[in-house]
Order: sequence, then structure tokens, then C-alpha cells
Amino acid sequence: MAIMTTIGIWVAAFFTLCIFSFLYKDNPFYKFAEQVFVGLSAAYWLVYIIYSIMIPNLFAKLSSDFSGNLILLIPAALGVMMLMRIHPKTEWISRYPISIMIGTTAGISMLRYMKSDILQQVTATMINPFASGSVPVIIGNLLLIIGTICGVYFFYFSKKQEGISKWPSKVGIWFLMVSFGATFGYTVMARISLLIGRLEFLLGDWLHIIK
Amino acid sequence: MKMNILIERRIIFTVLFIAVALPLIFPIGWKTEVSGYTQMVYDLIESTPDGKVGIISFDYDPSTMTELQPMGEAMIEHAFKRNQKVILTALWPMGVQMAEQALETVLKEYPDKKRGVDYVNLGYKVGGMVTIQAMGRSLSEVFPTDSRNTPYSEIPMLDGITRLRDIAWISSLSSGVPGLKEWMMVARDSHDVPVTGGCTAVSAPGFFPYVNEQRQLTGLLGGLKAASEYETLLGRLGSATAKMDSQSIAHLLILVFIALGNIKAYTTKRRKG
Amino acid sequence: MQKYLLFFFIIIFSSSLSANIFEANDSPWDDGKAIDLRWELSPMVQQVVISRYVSDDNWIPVHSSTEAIGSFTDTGLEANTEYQYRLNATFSDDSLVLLTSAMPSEQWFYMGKLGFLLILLLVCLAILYYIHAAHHGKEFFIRHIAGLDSMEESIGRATEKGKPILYVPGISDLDDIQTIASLTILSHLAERCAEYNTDIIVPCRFSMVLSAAREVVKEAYMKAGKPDAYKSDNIFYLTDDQFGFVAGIDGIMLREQPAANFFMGSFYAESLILAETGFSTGAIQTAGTAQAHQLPFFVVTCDYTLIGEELFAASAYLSRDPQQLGSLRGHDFGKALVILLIIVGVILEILGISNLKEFIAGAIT
Amino acid sequence: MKKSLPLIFAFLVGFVVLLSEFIPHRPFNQIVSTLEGWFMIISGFAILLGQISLIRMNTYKIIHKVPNWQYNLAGLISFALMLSFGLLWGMRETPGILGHGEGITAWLGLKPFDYLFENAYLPLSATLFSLLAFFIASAAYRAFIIRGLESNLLMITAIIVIIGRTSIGTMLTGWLPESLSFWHIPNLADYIMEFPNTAAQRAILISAGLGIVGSSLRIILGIERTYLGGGK
Repeated sequence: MAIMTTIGIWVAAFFTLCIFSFLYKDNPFYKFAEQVFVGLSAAYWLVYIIYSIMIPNLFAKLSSDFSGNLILLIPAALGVMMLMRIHPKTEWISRYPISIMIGTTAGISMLRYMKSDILQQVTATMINPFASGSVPVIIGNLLLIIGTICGVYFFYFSKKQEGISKWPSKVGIWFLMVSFGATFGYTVMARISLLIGRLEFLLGDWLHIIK
Repeated sequence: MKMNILIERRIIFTVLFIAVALPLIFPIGWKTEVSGYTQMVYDLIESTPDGKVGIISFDYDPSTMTELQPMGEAMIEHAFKRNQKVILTALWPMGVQMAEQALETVLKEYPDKKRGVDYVNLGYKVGGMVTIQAMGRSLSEVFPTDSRNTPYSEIPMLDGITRLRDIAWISSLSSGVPGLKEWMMVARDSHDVPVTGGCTAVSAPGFFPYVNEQRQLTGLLGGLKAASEYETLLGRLGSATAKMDSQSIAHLLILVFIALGNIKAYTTKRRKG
Repeated sequence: MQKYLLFFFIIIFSSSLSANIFEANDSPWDDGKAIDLRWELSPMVQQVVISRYVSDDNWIPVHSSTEAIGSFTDTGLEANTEYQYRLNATFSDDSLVLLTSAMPSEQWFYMGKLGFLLILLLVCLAILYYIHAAHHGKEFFIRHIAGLDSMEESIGRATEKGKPILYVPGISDLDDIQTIASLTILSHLAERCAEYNTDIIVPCRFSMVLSAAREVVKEAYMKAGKPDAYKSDNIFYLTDDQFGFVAGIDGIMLREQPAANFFMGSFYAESLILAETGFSTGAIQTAGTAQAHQLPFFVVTCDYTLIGEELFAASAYLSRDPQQLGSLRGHDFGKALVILLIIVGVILEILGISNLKEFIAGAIT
Repeated sequence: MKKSLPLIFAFLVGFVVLLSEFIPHRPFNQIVSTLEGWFMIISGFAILLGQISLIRMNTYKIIHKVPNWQYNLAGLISFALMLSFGLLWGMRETPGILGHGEGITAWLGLKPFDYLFENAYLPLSATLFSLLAFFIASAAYRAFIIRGLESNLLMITAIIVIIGRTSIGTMLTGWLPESLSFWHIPNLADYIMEFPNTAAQRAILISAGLGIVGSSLRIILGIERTYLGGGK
């Protein structure tokens, strides 16, 4: 067992270095590792779809109580129709399950985005900026209200932005830029974190330089 | 021109590699401050009564595990510490393995916690937002069994838990779609269950508008820094804290790069102009 | 008559003083899964426990309180089932048990969602109205989009230098609306390129995008009256692997040194690598994406950036497609409504009135 | 017919979903609940389809010996290996066709599927994305050049956040007295995130949200039908 674990770590280190070799230039090791990744990933999805969805939510229900779950034959049939997409000749059959999926998704996203991303955001901006006693918070609240309004105005396309109506849009872009700066800072943090994780593996698990 | 770019690039790569590696080998031990949003996440779990059931959803894959795995471990540990029960689930198939790994780490310190009584892994479900909506009506319809094929009705801790409303809090650790946003939209804004969670630092700025008066999100953990803050609050010297030194050094280096780049651009401009 | 009235008042008065009330009612305007419980006890009460009857003399406690007058909503019930409730009140020297029952039933409308419904309807109707109007030939104005200015400049520079233009239609497949918007912009750009005899290179990540892009560019060349100048080899499939695709484009940029690069569509982590290499070759760069995370990299490395919705607006502007134009106008109506609501809401909040806010946020059911 | 019936389906389904949000009465919630269950199963098949076509494409490349087909072969072999391990012995807590495979698990230390996951899939996936750290460093050096007012705003914010989100920020301005704590860099970074950033992100959310409401509406009403393929 210990030997197999060690071999496993060496395999992992090999693949890690294969990918890092891309930094020097695109090369056969990288291409190989990448295709292995694609293959493993596809198999992983398949196995989990079978064991976590197909069996418990469909086949197990049908096999334990067929007559009670007769209605499940409909999604099963629709699912099979979905697979017809693989052939150009039978592709049209897959339009039925797709239309049901798209219809459901469209209905649900319309409701949920309207509620969470529009109405809730609007009400979250309806605040009394002067409610707090501290000056930075009052300024912050004012920034929040003005920034939201100007930002939305920046995305308003039906009006010429000249003269005075140019300003809200300009202010909106400043807010967007500040936000992009913040995103940039956070992205630096995220990317570096990922590298730290890999180096920790190489220096720790593999080379045992760190504990 | 072409050679120049490539060589320059390789130098930068090497310097960064060394800058990240050195603090890992020789730790410095800088302190981190806890920010308000992390505190909110912590308080939500801290203030939930004993015996309540929470959901931790592992909505990521190994590519972002450095950032999110420490959060998963810390949250499981926090729930165990407060005698709460946790349901582990995943909207990404790779999340199931992440959940099991996190669980293994925490169980080393809590060996008496039992599967089915204190925690359960309900596994991966496809369908994102629509599936969460279905959980709002009935959890057992979505999860007929746990990952061990034990039927829902035979899992002791799930007795009396029929739908999302019966859950005390939901935490989604999320690196994309579906994830935290979908949980928030359905579980919080449609079923009124407190939703909290963590995301990769890349997506954190986009989640801040949801941490508002209405508490669409109760706090937010954004990236490795927040994970280490959470560990600080828990009093746990976890994996995130150990990595923060490297993070700090690398950030300094990036700033140096920006400065050098600007100096170079300025001098070339002057030479030309 | 007066006697009776007096008697009546006495009864009401005394009952409100000493009688203990415990009543249960179906929660109104909901899905029949909740019952509203209300109690009024004499103020000496120390502890109130409410339980629901389950079966065989089994009562489960659902709520406890120390208040003499209070209410509680029991949720998670079955519709059209009779539920019995018991209230146990403890006084310093006495205790009291009250019983009541109610049946939850489903109604035909969630009253708490009225504000939600009204605003949703308003926005949807506006979108439909404007699409309809656009179909019937109504012209809609679209404001100047700065990012589109780059087209003339880019073509000018490319013609002057005799170098090609590189156009990357994003890394998503054809099912992403950003890719569709990108192809509309490509069509316009290709037509201008044809007029000036400038080559346009379009590497694609998916075969569906490839065939669509070829069709679009070919059509553009025909429109410009130069079908012979169209080179189908300039629009090619690279690879569908994310980083491989980027590496391939990087190679093209370093080899061919295009005079201008366009990155339009859906981009993920690779945006940075693309735009950085392009920046270093000194090309005029224009980018556009609705992927908010990637915008920072485009903004710093590109000369022009279409931010978020601007990508779709540009596509509507260039294509003059009534469906796109009408929708865009409908969305704009929504934005104007949002701005108005925020301004009114903030003013009302300052005045201490929060009815509007509550109406929009509604009750969560 | 081949197109109009699916359009009617999409309309009916979408419309019932919308109605059930506002009408708490039967049968709407039951219909939607059934639909949601179906959705999950159909999505399962859809993912199956995606993976099958991927493998088919790989096989095609190998059979027709397109350039670099050897790499596709490596991919296919790893696919077959992982799939059969998973199907035979399952993963983690889940048993496979042959049960839990105690013998082989004892030898490997993990189930074969998990062994491949931990030692091949995990390092590959994590390393692929860690490449971005290097690219962001090189971009910082070569592309983040001070230019106009707008890009300056971006740079200044970025720098405050980069410093503020590490321990360096704590050290740099930790000595500031309580009255000036607003200027303490980590606090400043949090302030930027909480107010101006939230405002801008909120504007993005609202305008993108309207776009989603619009396109959902067009799909439900059958105005937008590109998802059926073949254009208009």
C-alpha cells in the first residue's frame, strides 16, 4: 500500500510538471497531459451521472416500484430522445426534450433574476444615507446610491449622451473602473493562490522539503 | 522582438516561482485581520442552536481547491464544534470528492462523529437552479438515497427534514455556475433560508452586492485570505493560514512588476519622443 | 335598547380584561401550508407553550413565548387538513390550557408577490411592445458606442501597413448569445475590410462557430461586391482546447503581427493571455465581453472596450435587426424604471416612509 | 411541425412555471414539481450526450489519423480506464458492480477510481489553472501601464486591494491611531468593496438581469428560437 501511495505521488508530480512545461513552450508532454485530463474528466462525469442521477433518481425507483413510478418513463423517454442528437438525421427528435428544458430554465431564470438581481438590488439601494452617524458610512451610502444610478444609466442606450446627460454616464464609468480595479486585485489573489497550492504539493508531498 | 518577449516572460515566471516557493519553505508567520464579511459568516453558524441541520454544498472542482477546500474544512469543523449536523452535497460532480476529502480531514479531530447521525453526504445532483427549486419542495425527491445508497428515510439525522425550509443555514462553496448565486436566488430569495458561503477571489467582487440589508447573502468568504480569517476565528491553524505568507510576498512582487513595467514604458517613451 | 347595549359593552370589556383568547386561522393568500395562531392572555402569564396535535395523544411543541399577547405562524403543514393546537399557559399560581383548530387552504394568489408581479409584467409588456413596434418599422435611436469607433481606425491602420486584422469570436460555442452578437459585429467589420482589401483572420474554437463565421464573412464580401476576394482559409478551426486555442492565437499574433486585434464574445481566464500578447505586438486592440470578471484585463490592455451590455447594443446597432433593437429598447425601459424607483425610494426612506420598499420586496413565501 | 411543436412545448412549460410562482393553488405547483424532477433526469442524459460526443470525436480523430492523433489515443485510454474502474468498484462510499473491491483497495490505499482521481485528475486540473498565476505576473509587468484617467482609477483601486488583502497591508498602516483607522489599508480595501464596488456591480447585475428577463421572455413566446438550431 505504501509503495502504491508513493507511486501515486510521483505520477501526480509527473503530471504537474507536464503542465508547467507549457510555460516554457507548447510541447508534447503538455499535449499528452492535457488529453489525459480530457479523458479522465469525461469518464468522471459519466460515472457520477450514472451513479448519482441515473440509478437513484430513475432506475432504482423504477425497479423497486414500477407501477407507482410509471410517470418516470416520460423523462426517461425524453432523455433517450435527447441522445438522438448524436446523429444528424435524428437530431430533430432532440428538439422536444430541449424545448422542455429550455422552457423550464427560461421560466425559472426569468423569475429568479427579476427577484434577486433586479427587485432585491433596487430595494437594497433604497436606503436612507443619513441614517448612520459616522461620516464615512454616510459618504459610502451616498456613493452607493449615486454609483448604482449612474452605473445603470451608463447602460442606457436610448438617449444621446451630450451636455448635461453625459455626466451621469461618465460618473458611472468611473465607478465601473473602480470595481474593475477591485476585480483585478482579487483576481491576482486568486491566481496566486492556485499556484501556492501546486507548489505546496511539489515541495511537500513530493519532495518533502516542507512539512 | 519575438525573442525578447519570450525571454522576458521566462524571467518573470522564474522570479514568481521562487517568490512563492521561498515563504513556503521558510514561513514568516504574518498575522491576518478579520474582515466584517467573514465575521458575518462565522456568526451565522455560531448563533445557530445545537442540533440544527445545515447544508454545505461543494460546488467546485480541484482547480480551485486551494482557495475553497480550507473553507469547507473550517465550516464542517465549526458545525461539529457547535454540535450541529451537516448535509454535504454538490452541484458539481467533482465536489463530491472534495467533500469527502474535507470530511476525512475534519474527522481526524472529531472521531466520534457518525455518518448518518452527525453528517451525511447526499452526493452530486445535476440541474443547478431547477434542482435547488425542487429541493424547496421535497429533499427526498431530489435525494432518494445518500452516496452510500442508504434510503433518505433511513438516515436518522434527516428525520423531520423534508424540504429546504427545515434547514438552518446553507453554505455554498462555489467557483462558478451553478453555485452560490443559484443557492442564494432560490433558497434565500424564494424559500427564506439563510444562505452564506465562499467563492474564489475572482468572483468575490460580483457577490458583494448581495451582502446587503436584505441579507441575500449572510456574509461572504472571498478567496484564500477569507479562508485564513475564518481559521483565525475558529482558532484553528489550518492550511489557509500557512499559505498566506506566500500570498503576501507574491502580491508584493506583482506590485514591483507593475512599477518596473511603468518605468520601462516611461523610459522607452522618452527615448522615442 | 340602551340596557342591551350597556350589557353588551360590559361583556366585551370584561372579556377583553380577563378572558383568555387563543385562535387559529388559515394564513391568507398562500399555498395552504401555514396557520396563523394568535393569543391574548391576562398579563400575569409567565410562560406560553403552543403544541400541535400529531397522533395518539401526541403533541409536539411548535412555539414558546413569555408574552401575554402574541402571534405565531406555524408552517410546513398539509393543505386541506384539520390541525389542532393546544396552548399551555403558566401563571405564578395557576396554569391554563386552551384548545383551538383550523384548516389551511390554498388560495389563488400570493398577495405578498403583487409588487413583483406588477413590475415583471410592466417590463415584459414594454419589451413586447418595442419588439412589435420595431417589426413595424419604427426606428430606434442607439447612443454612440465608443468601442465601435475603433473599426475605422483599425482598418485604416491595417490598410496603411498592409497587415491583416485578427478577429477572435470568443471561446464559447454558438449557443452563447455573446458569440451570436460577436458574429454580427464580425459581419460588419468584414464588409469594411472587403472594401479596403484588408485581410481578416478568424480563428475558431468550435466547428459550429467556424461554419457560421465563414458564412457571415462570405456574405459580407458579397455585399461589398468582392466575392472573389474572400479567402475561406483565413477563417479556420484551431483546436477546441482552451489553452491550446490561446497558444495558437498567441502564435498567430507573434508571427503575422496583425495591425489590429478584435476580441469579441465570451472570454474566460484566457482573456489576459490574449490581450497581453496583443498589447506587446503594438496592435490596436478592441475587446468586448459581457463576462464581468474579464473586463478589467481588457480595459487595461485594449484601446477600446465594449463593456457588458454594450456588446449587445453594438450588435443591435449594426444589424438593425428589429428583434434585437426592440428588446434593447425594452431593457432600456426597465433601466429607466429602476432608476426612477431608486430615486423615489431613497427620498421616501429619508422621509421615513418605507411602504414602497416593502411593496417591491414583498413577503417571501 | 418539426419546429412548431417544440415551440409550443417551451411556451407551455415556461408559462406554467411563471404561473406557479404567483398562484399557490393546485394543480400548478404539482405540475412544476413534476417538471423539476424530469428536468434533472433529462439534464443527466444531456450531460451523457456531451461526454459521448466528446469521445466520438476523439475516436474519429484516431481512426482518421488526423495530425497529433496519438494524444487523442492517450485521452481515450485514460477515459476507458477511469470509466471501467468507476463502473466496477464505484467511488468513495458508493459501491460499483463488483461491490467495494476491498482487495484492490487495500493494495492501492484507495479505490482505483479515487486513486486515479487523486493522482492524475486532481493534479492536472489544479495545475492547468495555476498557470494563470504566471500569466497575470507577466501581464502586470507588460500591460498595466498608466494611461488615461479611467485606467488610473482602475490601477489605484487594484493596488489598494492587492495590498489590503494580505498581511502586508496590516503591517504597513497598522500603526495608525484609532481616529485615522479609515485610512488603514485593509479597512480602505473593505470600504472600496462595500460601497463603490457594490454600486458598480449592482448596476451590472441590474442591466444583465434585464437582459436575461428579456431573452427568457422571447424564448417562452417563441420569438427567440436559435436554440432549435438552423437559424430563423
